[in-house]
Amino acid sequence: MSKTTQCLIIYLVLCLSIGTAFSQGLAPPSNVAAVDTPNDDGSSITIKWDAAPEDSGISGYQILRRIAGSGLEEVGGMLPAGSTTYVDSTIEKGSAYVYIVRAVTETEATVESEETAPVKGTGEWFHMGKIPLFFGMILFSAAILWNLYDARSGKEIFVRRIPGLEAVDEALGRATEMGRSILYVLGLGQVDNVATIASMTILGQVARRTADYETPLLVPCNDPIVLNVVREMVKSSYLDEGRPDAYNEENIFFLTDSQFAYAAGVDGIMIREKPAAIFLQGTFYAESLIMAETGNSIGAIQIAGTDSEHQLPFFIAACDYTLIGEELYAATAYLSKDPMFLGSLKGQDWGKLVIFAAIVLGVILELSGVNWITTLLQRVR
Amino acid sequence: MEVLGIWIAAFLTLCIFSFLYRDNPFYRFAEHLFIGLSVGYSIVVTIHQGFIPLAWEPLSEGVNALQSELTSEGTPETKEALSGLFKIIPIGIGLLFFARLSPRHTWLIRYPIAILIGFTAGAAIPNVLQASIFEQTYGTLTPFAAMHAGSLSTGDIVGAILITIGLICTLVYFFFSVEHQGPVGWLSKVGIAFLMIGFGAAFGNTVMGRVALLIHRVGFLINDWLGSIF
Amino acid sequence: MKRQVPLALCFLFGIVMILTQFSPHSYSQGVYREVINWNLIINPFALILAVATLIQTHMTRIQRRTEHWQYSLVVFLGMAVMVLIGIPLGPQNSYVEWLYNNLQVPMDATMFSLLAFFIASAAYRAFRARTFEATLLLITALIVMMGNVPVGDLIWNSVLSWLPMEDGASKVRQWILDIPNLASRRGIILGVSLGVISQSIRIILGIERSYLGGGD
Amino acid sequence: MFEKLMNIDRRIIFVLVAVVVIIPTLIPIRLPTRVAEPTQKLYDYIDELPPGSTIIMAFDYGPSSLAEPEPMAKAVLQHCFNKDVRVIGITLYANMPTLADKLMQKIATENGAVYGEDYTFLGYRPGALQVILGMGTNIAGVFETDYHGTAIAEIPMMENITNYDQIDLLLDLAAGSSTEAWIIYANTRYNLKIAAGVTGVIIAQMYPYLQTNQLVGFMPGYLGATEYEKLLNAPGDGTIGLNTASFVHLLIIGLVALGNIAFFIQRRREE
Repeated sequence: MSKTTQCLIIYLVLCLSIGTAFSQGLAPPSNVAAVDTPNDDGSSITIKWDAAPEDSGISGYQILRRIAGSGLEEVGGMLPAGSTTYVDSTIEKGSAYVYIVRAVTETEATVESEETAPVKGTGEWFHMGKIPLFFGMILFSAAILWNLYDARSGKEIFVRRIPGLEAVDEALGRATEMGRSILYVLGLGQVDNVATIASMTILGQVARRTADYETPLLVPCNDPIVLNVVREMVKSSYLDEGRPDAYNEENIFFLTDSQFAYAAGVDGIMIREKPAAIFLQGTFYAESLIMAETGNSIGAIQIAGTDSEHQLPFFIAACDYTLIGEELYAATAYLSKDPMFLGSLKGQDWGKLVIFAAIVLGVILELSGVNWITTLLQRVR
Repeated sequence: MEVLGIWIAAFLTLCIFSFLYRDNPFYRFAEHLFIGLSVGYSIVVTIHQGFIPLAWEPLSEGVNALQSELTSEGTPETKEALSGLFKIIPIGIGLLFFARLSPRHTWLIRYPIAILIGFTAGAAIPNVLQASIFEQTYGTLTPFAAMHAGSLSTGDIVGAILITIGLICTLVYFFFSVEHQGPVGWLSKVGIAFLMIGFGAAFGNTVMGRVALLIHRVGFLINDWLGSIF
Repeated sequence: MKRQVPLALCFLFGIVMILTQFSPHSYSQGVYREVINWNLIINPFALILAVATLIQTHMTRIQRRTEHWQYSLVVFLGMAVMVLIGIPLGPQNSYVEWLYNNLQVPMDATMFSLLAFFIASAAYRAFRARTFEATLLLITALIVMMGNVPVGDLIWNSVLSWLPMEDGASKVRQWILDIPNLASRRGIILGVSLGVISQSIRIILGIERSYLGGGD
Repeated sequence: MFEKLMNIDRRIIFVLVAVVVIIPTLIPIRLPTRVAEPTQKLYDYIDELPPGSTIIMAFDYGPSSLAEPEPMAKAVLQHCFNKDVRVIGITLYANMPTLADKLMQKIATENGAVYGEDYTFLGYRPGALQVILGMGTNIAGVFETDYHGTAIAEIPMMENITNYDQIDLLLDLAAGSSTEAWIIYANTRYNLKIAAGVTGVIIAQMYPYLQTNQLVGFMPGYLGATEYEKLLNAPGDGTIGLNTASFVHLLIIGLVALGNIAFFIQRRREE
């Protein structure tokens, strides 16, 4: 082959390839911009460009970058045809980068955009997308603190009627009438458990009434520390009512610390003593329904209360009254008059009110096509 | 060894099932053995998968690195391992848990507990607010945006409205600052109805879960144990 | 020393965890990582508390010769066997695995399978439609139970075949879980979360100190 | 008469339950099942993952509740291995590592998956919150080695993985509140996608998270395992178990109905 022929072939091939590129009207990616990625630690730069028209024949993009004064290098792999952004998280902090977006066709023809202005990655001290969250947090904290302060300064805080609590008198009355005892089960919680504390507060109130009525009060415990606290508590209730003589320490006793054996032990007490009223208040696990079932079978009036969500259905189905979750805390706040409980309860109610308002307002706004509230609540990466 | 294992497992399984007849020494033996073994296993795993990799190894690597650094054989790797020495502070704080064993110094365990509790509380506040309050409220509202756009089927529209009503009424039920009378009383009644349906659903699913546990054990007794005999 | 320092530590770690959630800067993220690391290291030591409490409880039972005190010896036996083999040899050792697979796992699994029996007996003897609420709960439960097992649709399709809906049991179950159940769960989640956040605020600010226990 | 019927020894009911479980275990049957949205969503998500993707599987249950999550784990592992999706196993439960390790090994052997390339088991670290948050910044900072003591850096499939940014999904097999913890801390804080397989007790509380897409999908108990097995066309423990459970369910439904009928008759008489 002569040199001329070779030149001709090379020339033809070149023409052809350039020709294909031009015949498809391959335009360089437009409006290419590189910016420091917002709300990050400064380890990335975001590159954006306009989407090419659908018939452009572009099959993908490549990102090229260079630190001022050095050569071009490719970053990342081939990006799919539809993409319009790329986050380069392989940058070196403090260096300024210049980017080029290169469009690639199926025939491997390429066309490059203009260079962007140099850009550095910088870290932000505050995540701007989290402003609503930040204010939400501050406002809720303020609501809690305000109400705590209010409660501490002796302001009366109203707590609504709680049906399960009102049934206590009914249950005690019945036990007294029948001349039977009352059984109080505190569950398997430890002494620092919120529900156990709540349960002990309710027990304190129950003990005051039993002191008055001279009804025997049985409290089988499964935790030695709880046992000691409960003994002290019941004793002081009897003292407050002026009936220290009616207090019988042996009625508050340690049964066992293992789950099912405890339930079996309580069952035995129920069947032997046939208490007229049974209180199941505190933290319960799977043993809940064993006790509730036996209590039901001896015909006792049963008042349950727990924040163990999984046991609530069984209590509701098998007991006469049930304090559901937060109701137990509200009952404690109401009975103990502890400003900390009362104040938080009120503060949380304010929180619910705000959520309530956000939902009602949000529904109206969304239906009229205004997205203010959802924009506020949406998570920003 | 394997056959022996199956027989022991079957025996212990039956010991525990014997509780169904009534509380008895076999059950109590098995139950207490189980408590002991499982606490023992937790100790073993916590030491081998907790203390050793998280505290002991980085520390001993740090000590070794310090030695080679002092004998001036320091390499970049030993410099990195030296940072393990800083872990002596959290390890020291963790060791304060042993103060539990001495009644006079028990108060010292408050230090590590305070750190763990503060950490948990601090992590909870923003994340729970975002995940459970912001996003759950957001999720209640998004169907209404779709409704405005007209992209929701009748069934979904009814569903979204019911969810909103149910949610609002449930919130009202757990609202304690107002007496539940009049309109508030009505809303809270609807709320309790929704709550009961929710609890009923949990009840039905729990039955499935508990039954599954039994089927699994009976499967073991029949297929693995009796299956190995016949 | 006994109260102020723990309260200060709790406040410090709490505030750092909050602020670092809002600050993506590499310095604050460095602090965040370090705080997590510290807590990862401290946490395993908490096991000492649990073990000490357990040992104390059973020691007391043995010393006082309370009813069934002999079983406390069984607890120690189980623990000693596992610990004496496990700590030197590690949990991957075949003896430890043998004990785990043939003693611990079967007992643990069986213990909870007893509940299937208890649910059945409570179903008969205790779950009563005594009030409107309990009735609603029980009806929902029955529907969900039907929808959960394949036999539910089988019964629906043969008994209620005249209805225009096929596989109704599982469809009704799905609707209950998707709509009313979702609504009430979301209400509970919102309430509980407000409670968690309010408790966390009280803890960090040192208003709630029950974790310090009694004493001065 | 009614008094007597109402007060029958509960052990009679226990015997009934035992019979109803034992007979179908001896003579298994199979009834058709439908697949509901939560499981379908999870299946679709995993099915559409490109080969070479990585998911984390968290075995957050204990031996006490393994009946339900185990068939789910088997089904999803099988699916992943066949789709060439890599699986990293971890657990937040101290009494779980041995079981989880053996389970992964077993399913891997059955499906020809290779340790270190197709799957790995990192084991357990104490402190759920610390582990969840810690892995978000650096997985090797929490798990410097896998369960068997091999350094993470030497495990081929972990080569390009530093934190949750390289993980396509976390599947939490849960018997407690761990799924909520993963959602609140890993999804909210690090945008990690979460899916779950949960025991019966906690099914109902998953639905709010599914609607907000905080959960990609989830398997509800035995039913979920059965559904996933159906989608894979590989009936296993879930399918067998659920069919057996059918009979126990019928018994319990019957007992509730009977108990309540007696209750109403008794109440009417008293009036």
